Amino acid sequence: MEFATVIFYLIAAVTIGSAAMVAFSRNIIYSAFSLLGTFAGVAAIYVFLGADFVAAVQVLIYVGGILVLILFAVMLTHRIADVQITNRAVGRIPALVVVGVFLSLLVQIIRETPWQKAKEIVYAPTTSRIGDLFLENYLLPFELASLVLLAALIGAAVLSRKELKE
Amino acid sequence: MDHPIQTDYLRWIVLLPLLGAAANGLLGATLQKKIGKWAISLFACAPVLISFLLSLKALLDLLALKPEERFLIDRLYPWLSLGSLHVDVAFWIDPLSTVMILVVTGIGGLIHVYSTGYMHEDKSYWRYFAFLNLFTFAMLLLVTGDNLLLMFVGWEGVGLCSYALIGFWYHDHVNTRAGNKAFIVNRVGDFGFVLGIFLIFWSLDQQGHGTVVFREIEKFASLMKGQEIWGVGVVTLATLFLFIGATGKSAQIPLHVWLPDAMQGPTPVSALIHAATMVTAGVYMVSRLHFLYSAAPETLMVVAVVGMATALFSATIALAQNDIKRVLAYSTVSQLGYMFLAAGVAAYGAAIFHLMTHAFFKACLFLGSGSVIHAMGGEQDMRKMGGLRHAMPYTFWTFAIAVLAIAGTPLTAGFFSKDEILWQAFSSPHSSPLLWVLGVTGAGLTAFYMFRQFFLVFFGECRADSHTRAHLHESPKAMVMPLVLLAIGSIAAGWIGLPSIFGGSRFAEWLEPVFGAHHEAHGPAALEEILMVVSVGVAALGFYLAYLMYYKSRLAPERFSSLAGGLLYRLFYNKYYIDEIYQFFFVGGTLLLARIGAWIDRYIIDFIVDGSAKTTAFISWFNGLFDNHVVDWLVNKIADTTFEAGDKFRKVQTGNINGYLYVILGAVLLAMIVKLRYWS
Amino acid sequence: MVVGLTHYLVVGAILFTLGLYSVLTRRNAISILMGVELILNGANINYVAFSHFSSGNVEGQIYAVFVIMLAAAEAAIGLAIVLAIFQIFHTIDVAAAETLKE
Amino acid sequence: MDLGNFESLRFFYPETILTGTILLLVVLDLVLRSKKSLGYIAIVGCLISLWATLELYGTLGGWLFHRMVILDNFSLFFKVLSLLAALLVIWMSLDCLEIQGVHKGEYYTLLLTSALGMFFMASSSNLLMAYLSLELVSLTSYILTGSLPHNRRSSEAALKYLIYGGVASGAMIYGMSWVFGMTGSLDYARISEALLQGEVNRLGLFMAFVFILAGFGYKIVFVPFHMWSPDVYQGAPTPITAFLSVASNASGVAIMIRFFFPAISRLGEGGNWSYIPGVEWPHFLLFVSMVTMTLGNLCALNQQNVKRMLAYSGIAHAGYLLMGLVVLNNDGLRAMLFYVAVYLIMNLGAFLVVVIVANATGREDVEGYRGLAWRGAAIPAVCMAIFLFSLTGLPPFAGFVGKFFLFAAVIEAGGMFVLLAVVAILNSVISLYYYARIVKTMFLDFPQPDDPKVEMTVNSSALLGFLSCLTVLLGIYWGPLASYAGQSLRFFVR
Repeated sequence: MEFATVIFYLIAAVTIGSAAMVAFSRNIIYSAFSLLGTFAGVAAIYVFLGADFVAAVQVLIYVGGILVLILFAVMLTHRIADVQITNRAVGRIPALVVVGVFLSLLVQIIRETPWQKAKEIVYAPTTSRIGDLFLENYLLPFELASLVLLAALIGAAVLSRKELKE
Repeated sequence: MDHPIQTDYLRWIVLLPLLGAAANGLLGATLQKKIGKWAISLFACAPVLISFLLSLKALLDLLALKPEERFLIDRLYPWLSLGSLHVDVAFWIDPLSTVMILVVTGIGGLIHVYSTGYMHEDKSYWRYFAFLNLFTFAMLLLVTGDNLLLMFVGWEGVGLCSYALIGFWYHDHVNTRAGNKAFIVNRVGDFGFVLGIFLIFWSLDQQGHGTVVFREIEKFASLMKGQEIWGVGVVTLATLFLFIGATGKSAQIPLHVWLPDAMQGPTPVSALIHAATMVTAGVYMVSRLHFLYSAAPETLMVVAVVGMATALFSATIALAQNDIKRVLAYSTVSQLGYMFLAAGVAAYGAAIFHLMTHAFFKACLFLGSGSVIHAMGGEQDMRKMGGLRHAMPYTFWTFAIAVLAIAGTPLTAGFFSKDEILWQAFSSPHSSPLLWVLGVTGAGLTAFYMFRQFFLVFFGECRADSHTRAHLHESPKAMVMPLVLLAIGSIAAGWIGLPSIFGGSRFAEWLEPVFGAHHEAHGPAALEEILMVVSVGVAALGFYLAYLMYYKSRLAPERFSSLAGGLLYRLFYNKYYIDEIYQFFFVGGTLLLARIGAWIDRYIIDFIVDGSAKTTAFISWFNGLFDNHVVDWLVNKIADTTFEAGDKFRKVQTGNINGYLYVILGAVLLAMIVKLRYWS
Repeated sequence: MVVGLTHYLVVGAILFTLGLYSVLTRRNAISILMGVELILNGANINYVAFSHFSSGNVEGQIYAVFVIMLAAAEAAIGLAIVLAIFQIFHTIDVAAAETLKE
Repeated sequence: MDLGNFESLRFFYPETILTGTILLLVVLDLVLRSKKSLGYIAIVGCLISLWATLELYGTLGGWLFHRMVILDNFSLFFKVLSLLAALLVIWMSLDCLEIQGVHKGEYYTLLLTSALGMFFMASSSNLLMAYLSLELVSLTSYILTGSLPHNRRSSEAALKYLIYGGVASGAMIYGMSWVFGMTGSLDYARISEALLQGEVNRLGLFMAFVFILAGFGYKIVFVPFHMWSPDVYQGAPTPITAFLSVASNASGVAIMIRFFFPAISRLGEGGNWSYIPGVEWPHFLLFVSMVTMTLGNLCALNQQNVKRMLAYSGIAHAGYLLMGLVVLNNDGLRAMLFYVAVYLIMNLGAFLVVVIVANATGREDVEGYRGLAWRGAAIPAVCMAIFLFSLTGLPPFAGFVGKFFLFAAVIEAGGMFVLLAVVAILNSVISLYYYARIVKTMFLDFPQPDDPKVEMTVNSSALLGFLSCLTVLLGIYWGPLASYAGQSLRFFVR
C-alpha cells in the first residue's frame, strides 16, 4: 500500500469519525467541537484532490467563520453547567434504518455508474485559474454571491433587531 | 341545413334576463330603499316578458320557413380555440329549443309576476329577483347554446341559482342544508356530464373532427360507431355519462334525493325551477342528443328503466306524504320519470310534449299550493287544512283544473301527453308491454294521490286553528292572474298535440325536423283506443278510491295503510329509507376506508417520530359506527366524511420538523423502490 | 490499491447520510443546522472530486467555493433565527416550537 | 448569440435597475428619517425595471455572461411575473398594519432582492446559477418570513422554513453533483448533449433527478416536499405569504421547466417533447400531481385559519400546475404559464382581502369573516368571493379559463392522462366546499355586535379593484394573455 493511500484512509477515518460524533454525540458541545475535525478533514481531502484554493476557503470560512458562529450560538443558548440532555435525539432506530438503506443505495449507484472520465488528471495549483475565472466566465455568479452575502448581512440585522417604534 | 340563417335578436332573448339580474343584483338594495319595490318588480319582470315576445317572434320566423330549414343562429364571438377545439358563443334555435324557450320565458314570466305578490313582504326582495332573473338567463343559455360547452355553462348556472334560491331563507339551517344537498348531488351528476362531453369530443377528435357543436356532432356521429373503450362502445359510454348528469339535474333514481328537500325554497321557486324548467334540463339534453341515444340501444334501455322505476317509485312515496309541497315534489319526480320513459323508448317528441304540458299544470299546482300556504299563514301540513274551497274560489278552481290535467282526465293537456307516452311505451320499437302496464299503474297512483291532496285541502271540515281560519283569504291579483292563465294552459296546451286517432299531432309534426319522422303507430288504431280507455279507467279507479276515502270517508285509509302489517305504508312514508341506505353504505363505507387509511398513516408516522403508537382510535371508531345509527341524510354525511379524511390527513402536519424531513426522505426512497421494481 | 474517484464519493456519501441522520433525529435547532452543514460538505466533496477526475477543469471547485459561501450566509441567518427563537421560547428544542400546526 | 461580460450589459438593464434600486434603498434607509417614501421608491424601481424588461422583447435570444444566463421570451415572461408580484406585494404592504413594527427599508430591500433572485431563476442556464439564484430567493424568503420582531409564529415559521429549505437544497446540490459527474459539465446545453448521446447509468441519473426535484419541489410546493408550507404561510406576515405563494411558486415552475425541458428533453414534432429513456420523470410526476392536488384539497377542507387554508389551496394548485408539465408538450406548458399568471392575480387578491380584514380585526380565522359583507366591507367581500370562485375554477372567472386550458391539454394527450383529468375534476369539486365556506361566512352569517367595522384605505381599494377587475376580465377575454403565454414558449436552446 502506498504511503498516500494510507494517509487518505487516515484522513477519511478522521473526517467520518468526527462527523459521526457530530451526528451521534449526546452533548452538543462535543458535537460542535467534532465538527472542527470534520471540516478540517474535508479540507485535507480537498488538498488531496489538488484543490488548494478550495481547501483554503474551507478552512477560512468553515473553520474560521461558520464553526465559530455555531460555537457562539451554542454558548449563548446553553448554560455550560447543565450538560444533561443538551442534545436530545429521537427515533434513532428508524432513522438509522432509513439512513442505512440510503447509504447502501448511494454506494451501490456510485460503484455502478460510469462517471465521466477527464482526459488527463493534473495536479497543479488552481488558485490563479480560479481567480481568472471569477473575473471572467464566472463574474456574474461572483457578483450575485456578493448580493447574497449583502442580503444575509441585512437579514441577520433584521432578525436580531428590536421592534420598531414610530 | 348546413348554413342556418344568421339573426341578431336571439341574443337578446338570453341576455335581457341577465341585464335584469345585473340591474337588480348591483343596484337592487339601493333601488328598494330609494324608489320602492315596484322598481325591482319592473326590472325583473320586463326583461322576461320582452324575452317572451322575442321568443314568439322567433316562433313566427321559424314558421315562415320550410320545415327542414327551420334553424336560426346568432353568433356572438369566438369563445375558445384550443388545438382542434373551436367553440363560439352562439345561440341557435330550432323547433325543439323554441318549445323550450317559450316554456321558460312564458311560464317563467308568469311566475315572476306571481312572485311580486308572493314575496312582497320579504326584506331581500331584490336579491330574490336578481337570482330569479339570473336563473332565467342560465336556463335560456342552456337551451339555446349551440354547443355542449355553452350548455354546460347554463347547466352549472341553473344549479348555482337553484342552490341560492333553495337556501334563500338562509336563517333557517334546514334551508341551507337542503341547498347544500341539492348543490352537491347536482355536482355528482355534473361530474358525469363533464366526462360525457370530454368523451364525445375525444372520440370525435380521434377521427379528425373534434367538436362540441350540436349540429356538427350530429353530422359526424356516425364516426363514433365502432370505437370502444374497455370493451364498451364510446357512444354508449358517453351517453351513459351524460345520462348520469341528467339523473342529477332531473332528479331520477338514484340522484333524486335532493328534489323533495329543495321544497324548502320559496314556493314560486319550486314552481319555476323544481317543476317547470330546470329539472327538465335532463330531458331536454337527452332529446337534444337523440341521435346519440338512438345509436346506443343499451343506454336507451337504461333510460327507460330508470325513468319507469322513478315514475312508479316516487308515485308510491307521494301516496303517504302529508306536506302539501312534498306530495307535489314527489309527483314531479314521478312525472319526470314518465318523460325519461318516453325518451327511453326513443319517443323524444312525446317526452318534450309531456315536458311542456307538465310545465303548465305543475306550475299551476305549485302556485296554487303557494296561494294556499300564503292563506294558511305558512302552514304546509295537509292534515291541518280542509274546506278551503269557499275561502279561495280562484285557487280552488284553478287547482281543480290542474289536478284533472295531471290525473289524465280526457280532454285536458295531461291526458294527451301521458297517453302519448303510454302508447309509445306500448308500440315503439324499443318498448315492451310491461312498461305500459307499469306506466298505467303509475297513472292510477297519480290520480289517487292528487285527488287525495285535492280533497284533503279543499273539501271537508277546516282543520286549522281558529286564528288561521279567521284570516283565510284569497290571494292578491298578481298571484291569481298567473294561476288563471296557467289553468287555461293546462287544458289548451294539450290540444296542439292531439294523438293520431284524433287526426294527427301538430306538435309531433312541428318537432319532426329535429327528431325525424314521427314513429307511426305500429298497432291498429282500435288497439290505441282500447289502451286509452284502459288507462283512463285505471285513473278513474284511482280517483274513485280517493273519493271514497277522503271525500265520503266511507273507506278508512287505515285499511290500506295497515296492509301487510303496515310495512308498505311505512316504506312509502319513509321514502323507502333511501337516505338511510345511502348513509349506511356510502358514508359507512367511505368512513371505514378513510379511518383505516388515516389510522395506518398516523400509526406509521407516530411510530417513526416518537416510537410510540396510539391504538385506541380503531376501537373507538368501531363503537362510533354503531352509535351512528340515527342516520340523517346522505350528502351532508358524505361531505362530513370527506372532511373527516381531510382532518386525518392534516394530522400528519404535526408541526414537527423532523417528521417533515422524514417525509422527504421516505418519498425519495419510495420513488427509488418503485423505479427499481417497475422500470429497471 | 490506488485511491480513485469512488473512494472520495463514498466519503461524500457517508458525510451526506450522517447529515441526514442528524436532521432526522436531532431536536436541537443548532444540531440540525450542523447536520445541514454535513450534507453540504458531502456534496462539496463530490464536486471537487468530480472536478478532479471527471471534467478535468476547475468548474467543480468553483461550485464548491460558492456552496461554502452560501453555507456561510445560511449559517449566519440560521443562527440569527435560532437566537431570536431562544429569546422568545427560552429553548431551541424544535419540539417546543410547535405552535404552528393543523 | 453567446456574449461576454461587457457585451451582455446591454441586455441586462432590468437586473441592473433592480440592483440599483436595492442599493439606493439601503442608502436611503440610512439617510432618510421618514421611511414612508421608501415603498414608493421601490415601486418606481420596479416599474422602471418592468419597462426595461418589456423593451427587451424582440431582441434575439442568446447566452449572456459567458453562458451563465439565457435571454429568451420564456425568461422575460417570468421576469415580468416576478416584477408584477413584487410590485403588487409592495403596494399591499404599504397599508398593512401587521408589518408596522418591521423596518421598512430592509423589508423592501429584501423583497426586491428576492425578485432579483427570481429573475435569475427563470434565466439560469447553468447548474451553478440555478443553485445560486434558488438560494438567493430562499435566503431572502427565510428572513422575510421571520421579519416580525418578537413574534412567536413568525420566528418559528422562519426556523422551520430554513431547516426544511436547507435540507432540500442540500439534497438538490448533491443530485446536481451527480449530474456534473456523469456529464462533466455544469452547463445545461452540454449536459443535454452528453446525456442524450452518451451512455448513462439510468438508476443513478434517476436518483439525481429525484434529489434535484426536492430542491425545485419545495419551491413549487408539491407533495412530498410541501410540508413546510402550511406552517410557514401561517406564520409569515401576510404580504410575504402572498409573495411566497405566487412568486416563489412561479419561479420554481420556471426553473423546473428550464431544467426539465430545454436542458434535458428533446423537442420533437408538433411541440411534443421526449424525455431521456430510462428516466421516467413524467410518470412519477403524474402520480405526484394527483396526490398533491388530492392531499392539498382534503387538508384544506376544515382549516380554521384562512392563511393556512390558502396554503393548502396553494398545494392543490401546485398539483394542477404539474398537469401541464407531465403531458410533455407545448400545449401543456402554455397552459401552465397561463395558469401561473392567473394564479398570481387571484391569489394575491385573496391575500389582499386577508390583509384588509386583519387590519380591521386582527383576525385570520374564518370566524373573523363572519358577516363581512354587512360590516361595511361589502366590496372586499364581493372581491373575495370573486377570487375564491376563480380559485375554484368557476366560470366566468380567470381561474376557470386557466383550469380549462390545463384540462384540455391533459385530455388532448389522452391515455393515462385522462385519469389525471378525472382526478383533477373530482378535486375541483371537493375544493368548492372550502372556498364556498368562506363565501358563505362572509355573506350568510350575521356579524356579532362586537365584530368591528372594516374599512379600507385608498391604496388597498385601488389595488383590490384592479385585481378583481383583472380576474373577471381574464375570465371573459383571455386571448391576449393566452397568446402571450404561447409566445413565451420560445426557448433559446443553442
